Amino acid sequence: MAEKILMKGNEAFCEAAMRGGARFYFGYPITPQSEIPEYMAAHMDEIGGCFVQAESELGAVNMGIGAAAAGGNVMLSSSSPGIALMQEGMSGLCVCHLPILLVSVSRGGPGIGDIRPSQADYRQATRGGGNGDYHLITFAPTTMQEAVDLIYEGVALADEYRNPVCILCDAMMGQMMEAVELPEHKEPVMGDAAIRAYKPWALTGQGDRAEKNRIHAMPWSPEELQESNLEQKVYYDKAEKNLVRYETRDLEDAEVVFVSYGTPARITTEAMEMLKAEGINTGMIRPISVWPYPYAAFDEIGPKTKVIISVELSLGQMMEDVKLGANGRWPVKLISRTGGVLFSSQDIVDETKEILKGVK
Amino acid sequence: MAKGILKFNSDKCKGCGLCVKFCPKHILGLDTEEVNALGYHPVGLLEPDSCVGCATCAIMCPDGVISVYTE
Amino acid sequence: MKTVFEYTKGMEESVSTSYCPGCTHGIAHRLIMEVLEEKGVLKDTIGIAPVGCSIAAPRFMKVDMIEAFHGRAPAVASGVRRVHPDKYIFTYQGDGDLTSIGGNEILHAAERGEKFSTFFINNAIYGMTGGQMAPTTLIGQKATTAPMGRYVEKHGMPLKMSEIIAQCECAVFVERVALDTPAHVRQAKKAVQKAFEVQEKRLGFAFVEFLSTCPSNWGVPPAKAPDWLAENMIPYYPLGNFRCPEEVK
Amino acid sequence: MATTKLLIAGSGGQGVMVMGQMIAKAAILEGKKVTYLPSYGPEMRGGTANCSVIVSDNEISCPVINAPTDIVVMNLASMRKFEGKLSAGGRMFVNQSLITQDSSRDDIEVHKVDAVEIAKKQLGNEKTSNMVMLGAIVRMTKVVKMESIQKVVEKTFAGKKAAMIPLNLEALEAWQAD
Repeated sequence: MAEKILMKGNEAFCEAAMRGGARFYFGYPITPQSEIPEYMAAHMDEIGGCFVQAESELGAVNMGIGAAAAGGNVMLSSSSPGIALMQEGMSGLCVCHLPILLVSVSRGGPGIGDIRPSQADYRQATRGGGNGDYHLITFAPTTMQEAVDLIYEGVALADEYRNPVCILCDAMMGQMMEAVELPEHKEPVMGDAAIRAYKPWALTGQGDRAEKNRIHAMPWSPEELQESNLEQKVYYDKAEKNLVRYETRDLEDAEVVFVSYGTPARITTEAMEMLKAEGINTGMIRPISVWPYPYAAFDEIGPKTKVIISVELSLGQMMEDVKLGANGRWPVKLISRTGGVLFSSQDIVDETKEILKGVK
Repeated sequence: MAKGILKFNSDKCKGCGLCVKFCPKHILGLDTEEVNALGYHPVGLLEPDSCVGCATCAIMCPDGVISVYTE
Repeated sequence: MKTVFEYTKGMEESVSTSYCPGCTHGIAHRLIMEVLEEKGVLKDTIGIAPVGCSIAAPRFMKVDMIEAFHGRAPAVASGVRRVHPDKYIFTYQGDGDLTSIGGNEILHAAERGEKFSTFFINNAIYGMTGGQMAPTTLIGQKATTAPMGRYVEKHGMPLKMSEIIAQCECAVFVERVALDTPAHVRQAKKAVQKAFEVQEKRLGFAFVEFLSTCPSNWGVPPAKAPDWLAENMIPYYPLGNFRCPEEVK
Repeated sequence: MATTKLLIAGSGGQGVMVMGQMIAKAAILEGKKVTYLPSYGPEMRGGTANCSVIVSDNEISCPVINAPTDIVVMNLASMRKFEGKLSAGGRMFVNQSLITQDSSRDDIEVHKVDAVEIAKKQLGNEKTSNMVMLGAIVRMTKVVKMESIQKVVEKTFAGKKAAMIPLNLEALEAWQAD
């Protein structure tokens, strides 16, 4: 087993991406993820990769499009308003069927917002923040190790699904330090021969290919665009079949089932222990993939459950998915903070008891 | 003076007349009797014997209609 | 029989371009592809098309290509360049794309001295969207969003992009050419050759501005468009070289 | 020892984050579980700074501290803000050089550390005041072993700053409990 080392989240994200084979990073400074471009600036060269500080997030995402189109494995990152600027490119990557790994370290919003932790970019990440018929495949890790593992895997998943893969983290995950075990370095796809073999669709110059390659941001007719979208839907269907991931805890005897992801799921876990000490049995569904969302997890809820509570650092954005999962079988309530304010485990305990008073 | 020979890929002609305008010998014209696949009157050589093969027409053609050879 | 001129193999032979009759996009396309063909590097070239009329360029040019989002072609090309240090890379952009929505991207590609060539088609108007005012629209020129014509008090003065780019130290080759006469077209080809030479020698960023026609949106017959260009555009946008490194002179 | 939940607070530039990170690194050396969570403001220097460090023999579910077992306050604003959150019976380390007021609680253990004065007079370098405080925390809480912190200090200052190692090691031992 590899050594466990203490790393700051943002830096661990970089290591995971590089070890997963990402060699091209384009970024722009924005708190609370500026350690990512800083780390990449210091270390990408060492492994034969490339870092560019772009003129803006728009520049960064479009450089990403260029490098991905050329067959490189690309990582991008930003935080909320920066991710908002990148949406043009996310939509663009999807119409072009290009892979990219995106790390989204969310802060409070809307607008410029606050630099402290938030999950208010849930819709942006799970509904596709840009225009058009597309999805980002989005995972929301809870521990540093989970983030590292998902990012490492995400580089390859993006290639496999010809689509951006988004790792949705709150600002706490970017800033905190925790011990991680870093995976081994994968052989990167670099150079003409490797790119041509592994990504025959990539732009490398026609070379000895029989036909030129074209990547269309604008298919020429509604029929062509529909065909392009349906081509991508095959991947989305496959993702809904293969990439739904979640964790459940104590669902069988739970009077209350919490649904929570990211760092708030950890705070909720502590609240569950505190509630148990007071004789209240609770369970939890923790979505790991937030698109595709683990609706099926709700079928595992036991007969004793009276209420489901979405615990999130946003004003009920995930609760919409929780309601779809609950499908009218249980009342769905919300415990939330917004704007970068955090709840404590005690807050969750108190508000849960209050909610229980109103539920028969 | 060399004698020029023009070959026209008439179906790509959009009848813009730039070749006609810039031909130093003024020997090109749009064939108003003809309508090509794109729906335009394509260009034609009015006085084949006067062409010197200077290729000015081809250089100004936006659509790659004209090839130029000399005997 | 001796060949004087044959259409470049760098253009798709069987495809008609989507450009209006008399639009000189077709000439600019041909010049770029002709130079690449003469260098024998068509199969080592990656092109980046803009948003606008020439978004369709990948359908006409016979090289690997991608369509970039509006104005972002220089960023996309910067990304492509990082993956392929040895290829020939160019962006082809219109004036709405390059000077307006993509003003930042082009400026910073020039600032970084990106090792690719940008071919900028300035026809003083938005083409594909239907004749709206561009930053390059001339004073007095009518546009669908400037129905009374552009005037200084409201719209300011047209942007001279070559002059701006030439201010960037790492933009080592900057030239403005025109597509209105056979002589100017011949000069334009030389500028394209030099732009690729600069790239080959990794000297820095190369930028060629083509003054080009848009008969449809100018509201002039195709054969009169070159005259309109000569009379209206060249006086405000002077032709000539702004920067050229010793190595390609 | 089960779990130490330590909150260190002060103003930017007092070495608050460094103290927390050093404890976290020392805990890793001992094979313990640890989370370090900084709270940060938009300013580069000045302003308030605090970090939460949890050290445990078991997996740590929640990195956010509800009720700290120990707190370190480097200035008065931090004491006013955080002393109320300390668990009953918990320890509070007070930077006596900047805080002359007494704690308002009588159910906690208070350790006054004249960190700045000791750093200035005994060590001749005011910048080591956070290391004086760090030594005091480690000695009283035993959250990690002193040897582990010493190792972290040696590793942190290795290379160009190696000349700083003896001074910082000395600072760790400088405070004497009353």
